Amino acid sequence: MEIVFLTFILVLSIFLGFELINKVPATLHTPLMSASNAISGITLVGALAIAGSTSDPVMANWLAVGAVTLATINVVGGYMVTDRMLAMFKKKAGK
Amino acid sequence: MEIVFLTFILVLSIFLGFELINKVPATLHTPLMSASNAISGITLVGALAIAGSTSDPVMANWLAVGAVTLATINVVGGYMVTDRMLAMFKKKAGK
Amino acid sequence: MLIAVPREQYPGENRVPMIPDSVKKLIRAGATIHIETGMGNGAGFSDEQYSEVGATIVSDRAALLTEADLVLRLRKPAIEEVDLLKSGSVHISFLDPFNERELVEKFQAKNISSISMEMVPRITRSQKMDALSSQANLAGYVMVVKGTDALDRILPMMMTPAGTLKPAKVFIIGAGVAGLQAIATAKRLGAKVTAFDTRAVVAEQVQSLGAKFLDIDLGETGQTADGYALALTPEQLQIQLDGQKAEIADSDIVITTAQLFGRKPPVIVTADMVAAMKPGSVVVDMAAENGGNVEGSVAGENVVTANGVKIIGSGNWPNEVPRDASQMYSSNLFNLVDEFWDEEAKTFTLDFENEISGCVITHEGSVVNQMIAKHYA
Amino acid sequence: MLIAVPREQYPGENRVPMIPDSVKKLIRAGATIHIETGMGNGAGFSDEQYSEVGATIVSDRAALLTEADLVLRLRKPAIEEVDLLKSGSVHISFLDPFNERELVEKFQAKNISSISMEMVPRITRSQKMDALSSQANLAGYVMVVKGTDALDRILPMMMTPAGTLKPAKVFIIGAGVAGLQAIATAKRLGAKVTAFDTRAVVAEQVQSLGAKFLDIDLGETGQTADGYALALTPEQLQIQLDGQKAEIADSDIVITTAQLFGRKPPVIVTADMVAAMKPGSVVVDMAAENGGNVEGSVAGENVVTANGVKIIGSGNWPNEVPRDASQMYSSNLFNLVDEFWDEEAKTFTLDFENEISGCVITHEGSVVNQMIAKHYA
Amino acid sequence: MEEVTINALIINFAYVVSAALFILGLKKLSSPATARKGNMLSALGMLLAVVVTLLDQSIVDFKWIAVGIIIGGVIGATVARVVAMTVIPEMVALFNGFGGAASLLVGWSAIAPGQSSFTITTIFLSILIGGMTFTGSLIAYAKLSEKMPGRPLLFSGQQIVNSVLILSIIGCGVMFVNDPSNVLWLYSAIAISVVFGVLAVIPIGGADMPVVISLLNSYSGLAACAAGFAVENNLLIVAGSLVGASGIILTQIMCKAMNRSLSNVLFSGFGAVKTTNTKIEGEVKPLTPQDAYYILEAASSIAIIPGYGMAVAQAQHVVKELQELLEENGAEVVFGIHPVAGRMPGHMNVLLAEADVSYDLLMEMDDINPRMANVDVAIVIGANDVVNPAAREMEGSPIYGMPVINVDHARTVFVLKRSMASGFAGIDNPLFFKDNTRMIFGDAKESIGQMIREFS
Amino acid sequence: MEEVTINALIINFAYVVSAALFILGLKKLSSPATARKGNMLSALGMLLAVVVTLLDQSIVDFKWIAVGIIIGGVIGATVARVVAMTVIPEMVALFNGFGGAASLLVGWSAIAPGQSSFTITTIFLSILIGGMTFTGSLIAYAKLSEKMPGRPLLFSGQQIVNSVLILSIIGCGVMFVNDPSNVLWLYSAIAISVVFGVLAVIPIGGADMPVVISLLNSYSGLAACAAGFAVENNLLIVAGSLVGASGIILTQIMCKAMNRSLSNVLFSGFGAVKTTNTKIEGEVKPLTPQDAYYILEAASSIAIIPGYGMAVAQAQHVVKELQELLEENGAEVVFGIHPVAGRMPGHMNVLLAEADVSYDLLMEMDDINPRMANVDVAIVIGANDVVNPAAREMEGSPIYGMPVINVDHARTVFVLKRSMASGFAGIDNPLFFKDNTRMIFGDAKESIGQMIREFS
Ligand SMILES: NC(=O)c1ccc[n+]([C@@H]2O[C@H](COP(=O)([O-])OP(=O)(O)OC[C@H]3O[C@@H](n4cnc5c(N)ncnc54)[C@H](OP(=O)(O)O)[C@@H]3O)[C@@H](O)[C@H]2O)c1
Ligand SMILES: NC(=O)c1ccc[n+]([C@@H]2O[C@H](COP(=O)([O-])OP(=O)(O)OC[C@H]3O[C@@H](n4cnc5c(N)ncnc54)[C@H](OP(=O)(O)O)[C@@H]3O)[C@@H](O)[C@H]2O)c1
Ligand SMILES: NC(=O)c1ccc[n+]([C@@H]2O[C@H](COP(=O)([O-])OP(=O)(O)OC[C@H]3O[C@@H](n4cnc5c(N)ncnc54)[C@H](O)[C@@H]3O)[C@@H](O)[C@H]2O)c1
Ligand SMILES: NC(=O)c1ccc[n+]([C@@H]2O[C@H](COP(=O)([O-])OP(=O)(O)OC[C@H]3O[C@@H](n4cnc5c(N)ncnc54)[C@H](O)[C@@H]3O)[C@@H](O)[C@H]2O)c1
Repeated sequence: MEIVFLTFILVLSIFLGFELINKVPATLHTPLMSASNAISGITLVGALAIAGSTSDPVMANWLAVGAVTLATINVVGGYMVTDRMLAMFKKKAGK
Repeated sequence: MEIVFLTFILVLSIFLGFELINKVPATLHTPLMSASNAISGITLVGALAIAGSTSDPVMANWLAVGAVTLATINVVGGYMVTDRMLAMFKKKAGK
Repeated sequence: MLIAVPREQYPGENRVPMIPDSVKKLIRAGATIHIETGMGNGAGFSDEQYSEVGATIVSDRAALLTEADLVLRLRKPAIEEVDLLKSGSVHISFLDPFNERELVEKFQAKNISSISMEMVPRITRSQKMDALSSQANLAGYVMVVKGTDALDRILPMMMTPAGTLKPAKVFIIGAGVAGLQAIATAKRLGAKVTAFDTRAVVAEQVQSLGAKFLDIDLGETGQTADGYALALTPEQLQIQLDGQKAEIADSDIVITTAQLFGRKPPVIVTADMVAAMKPGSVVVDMAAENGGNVEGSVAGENVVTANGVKIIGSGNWPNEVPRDASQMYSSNLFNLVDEFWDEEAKTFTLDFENEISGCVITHEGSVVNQMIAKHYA
Repeated sequence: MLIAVPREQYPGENRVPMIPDSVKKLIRAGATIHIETGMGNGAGFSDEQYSEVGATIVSDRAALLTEADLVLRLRKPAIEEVDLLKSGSVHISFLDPFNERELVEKFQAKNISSISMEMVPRITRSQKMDALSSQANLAGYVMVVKGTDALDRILPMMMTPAGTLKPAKVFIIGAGVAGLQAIATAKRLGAKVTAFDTRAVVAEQVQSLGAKFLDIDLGETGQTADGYALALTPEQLQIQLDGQKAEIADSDIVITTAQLFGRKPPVIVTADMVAAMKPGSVVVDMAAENGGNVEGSVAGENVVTANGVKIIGSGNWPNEVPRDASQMYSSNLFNLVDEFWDEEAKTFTLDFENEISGCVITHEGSVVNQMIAKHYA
Repeated sequence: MEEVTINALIINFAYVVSAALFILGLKKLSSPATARKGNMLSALGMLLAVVVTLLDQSIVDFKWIAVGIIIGGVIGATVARVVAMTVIPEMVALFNGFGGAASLLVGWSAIAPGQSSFTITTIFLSILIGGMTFTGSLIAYAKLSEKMPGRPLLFSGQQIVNSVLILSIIGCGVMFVNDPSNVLWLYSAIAISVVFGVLAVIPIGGADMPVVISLLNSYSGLAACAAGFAVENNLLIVAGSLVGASGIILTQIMCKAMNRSLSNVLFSGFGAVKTTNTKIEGEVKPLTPQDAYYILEAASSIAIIPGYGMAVAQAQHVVKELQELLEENGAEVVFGIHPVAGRMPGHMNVLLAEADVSYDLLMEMDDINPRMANVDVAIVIGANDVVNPAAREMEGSPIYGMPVINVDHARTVFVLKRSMASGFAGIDNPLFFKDNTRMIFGDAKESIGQMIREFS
Repeated sequence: MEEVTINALIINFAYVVSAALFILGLKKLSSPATARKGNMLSALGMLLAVVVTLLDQSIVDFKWIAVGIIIGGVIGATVARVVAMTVIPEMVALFNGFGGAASLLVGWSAIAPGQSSFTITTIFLSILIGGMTFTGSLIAYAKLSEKMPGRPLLFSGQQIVNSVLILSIIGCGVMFVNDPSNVLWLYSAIAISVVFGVLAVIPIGGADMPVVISLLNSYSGLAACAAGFAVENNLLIVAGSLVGASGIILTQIMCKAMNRSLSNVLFSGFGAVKTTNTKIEGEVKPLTPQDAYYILEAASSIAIIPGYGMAVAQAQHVVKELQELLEENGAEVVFGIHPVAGRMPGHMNVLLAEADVSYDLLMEMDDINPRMANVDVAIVIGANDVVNPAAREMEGSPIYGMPVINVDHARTVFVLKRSMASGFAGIDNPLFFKDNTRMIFGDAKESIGQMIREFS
């Protein structure tokens, strides 16, 4: 049955994704892109999960650790860069 | 685990609901209301489901059949009324 | 009912009391119209145009007047002519009753119902008969045209390859009907317009035309029910004069439209103010004919002061656009007659229930207008 | 370098070639300026204002001219006065070289570099010296003011309690600099404006001012590099006349600004067209002074036709706003002098590399301007 | 549905599809152009859901189901077809009530021995919400269809009673969850919820019913959602929560449109006061520029009647822009100029000329009045006296007999002004209270500016 | 996760929360005002997710994880902090690539004997998409950072090669699903996906990279989603599909902004032609009125330079409205009037006076030029010759030496005109090609109208 739920979730989130990003100012395109890119670093969670529960420790570990590393770069870097961009944007809009 | 999925689904659909109805013209308030009211007639499905799979046939049947009847009124009536409303609206917008 | 329209006799008057169009309407309403030969010429209407719509052209002025049940004209009649009128007949025109006591008493004596266009009450419903407004309105426009023509500069701003010409400054004192129209016209021509009026209520109206309202705090100033200004106390007047000085000295054109209903207009631009103006600049005094707002203005003339300022007092402003002025006055008259027209009897019958009857001065041998009566008493 | 500015002598001319402001600039640039007594009066500038900025006031006109290295003036000089000028000196003013052959040859003989303001080439860069444009521009404005003043109606539409006054119809022929400004001014006053020009390119410009362009298909019509119109063929002119008839008969004011550079202006409003107009309406003929666009217009006068149409030909339009006209002409002159001013030597030195030198007519004893030379040949 | 039959899989994926259809439907419903299509889509979704669900049924109960569906379908269809447009709100209320009742019954019938306390809770919720939605909607229906006084019914101690009810509901809930077998708790829960529904709605004024219905609608959504949890049916959850969420939003929007807060509407005391207020004022119907836009967008013939207020607001330029936008949108626009509009003769002409409005669009009073009946929307911009029907209707009025522009003869009238203040003549204006009049309060320039921004 | 540990429950509800945070984050990110907050929120969601996931780990691998996290964290943080603002697009590309790689690895490591073919499929997908996202992003990075020629790299038969690749991918997929134990298929799948990523991106021009990145970003989302299915983790699915969906939308929006269709961008042939085109034109940068609005909104000092085009478009009224809106928005607005702007002396004055623009706002050329350097945005409305820098810069030019308004000294220049056509003087205008110039093509009135409508 899970798969049914999962599809439900998939469908719903896709719709939601569409709705959310309906009209964004061009000024926000890049930040938005890099932010959602950071989100896509969610694989990190997957990686972590795997790194724990897998049938073939040695092999999987290496893969998983690699995954964790890369994903972390993606996540950390992504969020920070985004924040930097938005920071300057704020300043401008601020005044 | 199901309950987790269900909550996911719940949360997502709530967000979606909000996003969808964000700004509607007053002209559409009533149609929209009655349309979504019709949707809420979805209990019909529940009723049908029950009416089939239940431990206490006699009792449940009566309830279920009642449910089915009422829900159907809600669904059929709801959609048709909505359509009538929108029909006249269309006419005006049409020209 | 015989309605007579004599030819205007005031020298230089080109406006006419009735244009063919209104005559037609009256005839359709069931009146008989006699007009004096050449009555319409001033405004460019030929006798033919009138006879075409059904009026009878009469060359004998005396006869015309004596037979008439109702006489329509623009300016007040010569006293002698009142004698010609039928007793019980009606006479409608400007009368200036505040200053024409003798004339009014003549009407009274002759038992003629005389109606003064000046006295049409200023209620929303009666605006269509309000000749003061309709003529003042045109006056406002004409004064600006005259001023513009006389000025040695152009009104609008122009940024050109040969340098920038600053917009001319126009200052308008008195923002009544005439004043507002003057503001609008000057604005249209691109001038920088400032205006002042003692009635604080008009500040908003001035701004609604995109002009600046000069703020001078005069304290308590009033206006009549009809919206006419009350006279200022000497102190207030002084405050006003001081307040305007700078603005006037700085202006290229000053236009004064300040009037006090039934009173001599106040002097609001003094000789020293004029002296302080730039050579070549212009002052237009609307009230020049009856006293004048401007010291040194001469009724009916344009004078140039020692320091080269032109003061225009030609007066009778609407007369500069006789065609439109006549059309408006004529429909004012028609609307007034129509207001009291008795459909059945096809006669003009005064109804003293109707507030508009406030414009009747004499009736059945007595002065029925309270304001005037009081004024004489 | 001594620059002399004599007083204008043309009767009724109030414009002056130099205003104190420009004099100041020239002096700052290192020139010595002599002006004739009262030179600035016409436009309201006193001798004091000039001396304040450093000019020397000279009462002896002859002396003034004989000493001058450079003479600045508005209108073409009297021939006799050319004799007074130094050989090798420079003379800048309007010259009308096409028609003033004698005068030009005089300059040539006296070996004077004469510059004609009419001949300033019409390139974007030179517009700041383009006196034809700057004066034509003011003329456009003045003509409308004159027309408005003469009309027996008001221009704007007014819906009033005393009926609706339709907007006046204004038809402007020739949408050059003057024409366009006339359109703009009439529009400002609220008139319904239609315009026509032989150069199809201006249709867009007319519309860009919110006016209507009258479409008459004349087939091929040209314009010079400077944007001046070429003369029409007789057939084309006929087509134009027929095309305009209806519009003119229907108009309250007709303004003609049609010119042909260096040629007699075409007659584009014929007597029968005028006869077809309403009594009280007005025709303004910009070109009245040099031939006229309108049949029956008299240079420098306002005539009233049999059917009561006023034809205004007073001419010298910018002279009606001498202050602004002088300011513009004066800065045109300044910009021209400045263009050829030699910073180091502090002298006015012609540079024939510079295309603007196209305005030089005679130089070192010969007619250097090709167009003129051809015209004489 | 413990073990996964292939059948169940199909059904569930079908559910996913119909959920998607509902979503799309709602999305389209929120724009006038696509609304009708949207309704179709979601109806389609519903059909799909029902059909596949039926696949799952054993023939035994099938006939009963058929009976139910047929009865319900016929009733619903006939009612929906026959009712007059005017009574549609009542109808919606009624349908909504049935929906609630259905959830109640579903929840009820879902009870089975040995369910997890979570399931029981959801069952209880679906019953509870279903019940109060049911009666609440019925009351709303009654009030709207004047089967019952529209004014708020208040009795002293109402608050107390309500609180007591709520407490006892919770009580029952707890008990029921602990011991589902004991039907007493069930029945009393049902009873209370039903009563609560009634009490919750009677104190609310008829004018506020639309809001209430929308709220109840959202509840019935939640009820369905709860039922979904009870019978572990995803579609119910999705659809239910969609309706629940959107219903709430919609309610808020509606409150905003009548500038009320939701609590205002719900909390009897206040609700009551408020409604009587509006009564006193007569029926002044305010409108937001945004909503005005939607009406304008649909209008084909529009008359603009400017007055002194346009001058004060210096709105002539935006008015001109509005006119152009309306024309681009295919509407025919004219200006009706009253001779005394403004404060000087030709006041409006000066301004409109400045804004370059073509003279040909300006109509005199006598020309525009005859065609007023065919005008979809008459936009009165800062005019008051010159459009005051009192001049025709009220013998006594100081302006009685003065010809005015009869905007009230137009299908709809927008009046743009800052307040209910009177104009130059200082007299009240019955126009503002007419049925077809909508007041757009605020500075005319602002208001029009906002309308313009809706075009895009 | 077959049997439900209470631990797992907690984790999963935490996931629900962080999903909600992601959603809120994205929502806020789409409005300038709240964007930063949004980013924080979604970061918070991420943190939460990571933390709770870690709760689930046995201490054994924990150190490895720690290692990975620390390394990754440090790298990410430093890179993010040090890089110059200008290279941010590259960075995003790079990070995105890593994300893709991560999904690849996750999928890979998720392989385990006895998985349902559905799971295998999802695994395969996550590997595939992850791989091509990885290399694709790297190429994009290389192109942007000019580590590699920005121009489209084309070789004959590219299409064929690509099709072959796609087919073989499918092939591998099928084989792999049938027999997951056989790692050959796995490796070849990885290989191909990596290659495909490269080939897909190299034929696209550097100018189009942003679009490509956004697309790849959406892919990496899908990869994560697939991985989610593989490891049966809802959060991955939710977050992944959110990113996937929003990424697609974003990509489309971006294409619209550069008015291209997505296929234009992707399909090498066309992509190539297009990019070279723009090269030839020099760097003309078009801008939509909508985007112009966002720049204007942030500007504090604005100069409007009208020309003949404003007259032709009769845009004076909208210009006036724009000025007012900008002032309301706190900006200082002046008009720079060139003496020969238009077609008659004072042409601009006539129009601006008609629109009632206060005289005090009109500045002469000589007054405005000195302050031009402090102007945030100079809006050139249908002017051309009078703002032509050639008058200063190009000895040869016919207008050389004529004083012009030096709009090019302003920080940003908007030029509103219908085309690249020249003005009255008939000469080209280098202004249009300057770095700080943006061309807003279309009738001036239209364009400004659209900007105005963005204010609301
Ligand atoms: N035309 C003439 O020659 C002349 C001369 C003198 C007097 N009058 C008289 O003036 C009146 C003209 O009638 P009318 O309808 O044009 O004007 P009105 O009756 O005076 O009504 C004007 C309305 O505009 C509203 N308003 C004012 N400022 C506004 C703003 N910024 N935005 C939106 N609305 C605004 C006011 O209501 P809020 O305050 O609620 O906004 C007011 O009710 C007649 O009574 C006429 O007799 C005319
Ligand atoms: N002021 C005077 O007295 C006078 C007299 C005669 C000549 N001139 C000459 O006219 C020129 C004036 O310079 P300028 O910059 O004002 O005008 P310009 O150089 O002629 O440029 C006008 C520009 O406006 C654009 N345009 C036209 N219609 C438009 C519309 N509807 N919407 C948007 N843009 C539009 C045109 O480009 P698109 O076609 O691409 O839209 C054109 O490039 C100078 O060369 C001057 O010498 C001036
Ligand atoms: N029916 C109506 O509603 C109606 C019709 C016409 C006019 N009105 C109103 O009546 C008012 C007066 O009309 P009017 O123009 O015939 O008045 P008016 O001609 O008598 O006076 C002209 C203006 O001069 C002003 N004034 C007087 N003394 C002044 C001073 N010392 N300094 C400056 N200004 C001075 C007055 O306030 C008035 O505004 C106007 O506001 C007009 O709107 C109303
Ligand atoms: N440097 C520049 O770019 C510059 C400077 C000034 C003027 N110009 C252009 O030069 C052009 C002519 O300027 P101008 O006003 O001095 O010209 P002008 O005074 O010689 O003529 C006035 C107008 O009359 C028109 N005309 C001639 N014959 C006509 C006929 N039969 N019927 C109707 N119209 C007729 C001409 O086309 C011209 O438009 C204008 O378009 C102006 O824009 C350019």
